Amino acid sequence: MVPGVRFEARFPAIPVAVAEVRGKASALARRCGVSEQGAHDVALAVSEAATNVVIHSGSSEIVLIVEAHDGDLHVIVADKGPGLVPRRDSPGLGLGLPIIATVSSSFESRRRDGRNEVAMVFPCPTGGIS
Amino acid sequence: MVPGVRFEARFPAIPVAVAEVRGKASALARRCGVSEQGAHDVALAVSEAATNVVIHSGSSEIVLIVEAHDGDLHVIVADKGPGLVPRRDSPGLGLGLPIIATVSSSFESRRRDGRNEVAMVFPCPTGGIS
Amino acid sequence: MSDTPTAHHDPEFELLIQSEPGGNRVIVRGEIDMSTADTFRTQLLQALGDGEVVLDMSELHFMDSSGVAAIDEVLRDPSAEHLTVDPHILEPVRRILEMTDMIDALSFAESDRR
Amino acid sequence: MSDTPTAHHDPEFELLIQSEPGGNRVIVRGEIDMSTADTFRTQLLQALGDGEVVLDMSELHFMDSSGVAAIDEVLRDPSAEHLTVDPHILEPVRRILEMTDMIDALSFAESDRR
Ligand SMILES: Nc1ncnc2c1ncn2[C@@H]1O[C@H](COP(=O)(O)OP(=O)(O)O)[C@@H](O)[C@H]1O
Ligand SMILES: Nc1ncnc2c1ncn2[C@@H]1O[C@H](COP(=O)(O)OP(=O)(O)O)[C@@H](O)[C@H]1O
Repeated sequence: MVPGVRFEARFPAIPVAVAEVRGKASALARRCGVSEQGAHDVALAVSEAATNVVIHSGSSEIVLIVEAHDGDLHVIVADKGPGLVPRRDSPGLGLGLPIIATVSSSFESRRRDGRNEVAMVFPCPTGGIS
Repeated sequence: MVPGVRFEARFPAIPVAVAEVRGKASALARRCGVSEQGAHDVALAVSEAATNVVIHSGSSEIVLIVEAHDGDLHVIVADKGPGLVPRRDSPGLGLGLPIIATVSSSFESRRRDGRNEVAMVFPCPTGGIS
Repeated sequence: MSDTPTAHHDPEFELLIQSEPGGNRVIVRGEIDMSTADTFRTQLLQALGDGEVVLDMSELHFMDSSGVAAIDEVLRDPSAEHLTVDPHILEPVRRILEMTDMIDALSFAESDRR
Repeated sequence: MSDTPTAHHDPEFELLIQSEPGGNRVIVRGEIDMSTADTFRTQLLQALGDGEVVLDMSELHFMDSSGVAAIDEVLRDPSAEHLTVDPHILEPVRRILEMTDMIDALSFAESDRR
């Protein structure tokens, strides 16, 4: 995989899939030359985003998109749900998005191609996924 | 104010300033030709972001930046704090970011120019702030 | 500090308690956000301690999540069984109450206006 | 369903209870996330019901906010006074415990390894 090439995979939106989604994302991050901590940061952020898809989105699938360009690794976790919806009764502690913000360079919440996306940016030291 | 021109203002990070910040932002949105509901959406999102600065950031000021380009209104609420920090003991219900996501086209959380920014995008029907 | 009327006739928030047959009407005006939500919550709970309350938001122009959190807290209090809400609600306030599903948690009073 | 060993020798999560003088050692291995946090929480609370517990996360390679929420819930239980944590914690787990200030909420056991 070289700069500009796009990895995309779909996973069922079920609890046991979350480990697979983060494993895939951190493996690709390693191929971008990141440190162990860098790969773990990707795993953690993706785990939070994928968990949110399973808990909150009502979507039947988790979409993972990974792409390297301009020296950055772009990791997108998408679902077919309505987007971030305010829930007064959320079962979580509300740590997911702040954790994503803490371990990523930046993240964006947006609708694109009819999907709800959380798009996270991480460093990609080698400039591309080798 | 025309497309590309940038409005920037600083407010003290105190509760009573929040009304002023959202009032300024929604007034600029009106000059972008948005509907009453559009202006209210801007006010609501900015109110949530500014409230977070006062409650969570430890920053002494709220920075508001408004800019129109490419048919969009870009509204940034910035602070001098560390960025979105996970808080197990947050006094809020965790509704702020989901509300921002619901009323904006998209939002981004990032560090820029040594500041923590929540950058929100809204429609700007006239293409610029008249 | 001064009796002279100033240009600022529009305080951000005002709460008025009107006694009515059968209870009190709590009228909120202006905007509810982090700087006014505490007053709103405290006064509303206090009024509920005195019996039936109709919450009138027909002159409320803005509410953010601080207001939703205040109502959420009021609804957790046992005295909230005495609370009904006047159905006249302006669009911006209706929007956030709907967005957060708070609208479904409220008991609406029969409207007494025509 | 089968006794044949499979290629999958690496279950996502494993919890082992070892009885020790003075109480139990609860050893967690693998990864704690939304699919394993409930087991972790339930088993830990059950062990705490039997007396002193040392939680050993030295073989835990990953924890996300689901694990932090599980510990948070355990700490709210009165039996949490019997809980201490082995200070051997791998870097990724330490990182999230620090990020969420959970590290300061835990009581660490004297290390019993050399
Ligand atoms: N994929 C998603 N679809 C719908 N809503 C979401 C999604 N992700 C997050 N949310 C909303 O955003 C809120 C904040 O998410 P998060 O910070 O991860 O906290 P938590 O999940 O613990 O509540 C959630 O409570 C939920 O209302
Ligand atoms: N400007 C900020 N500075 C630091 N942390 C923030 C800021 N804005 C938000 N946060 C963190 O993000 C979390 C989620 O924010 P929000 O969705 O508005 O919910 P709430 O403020 O009700 O907890 C907050 O609990 C806080 O930990």
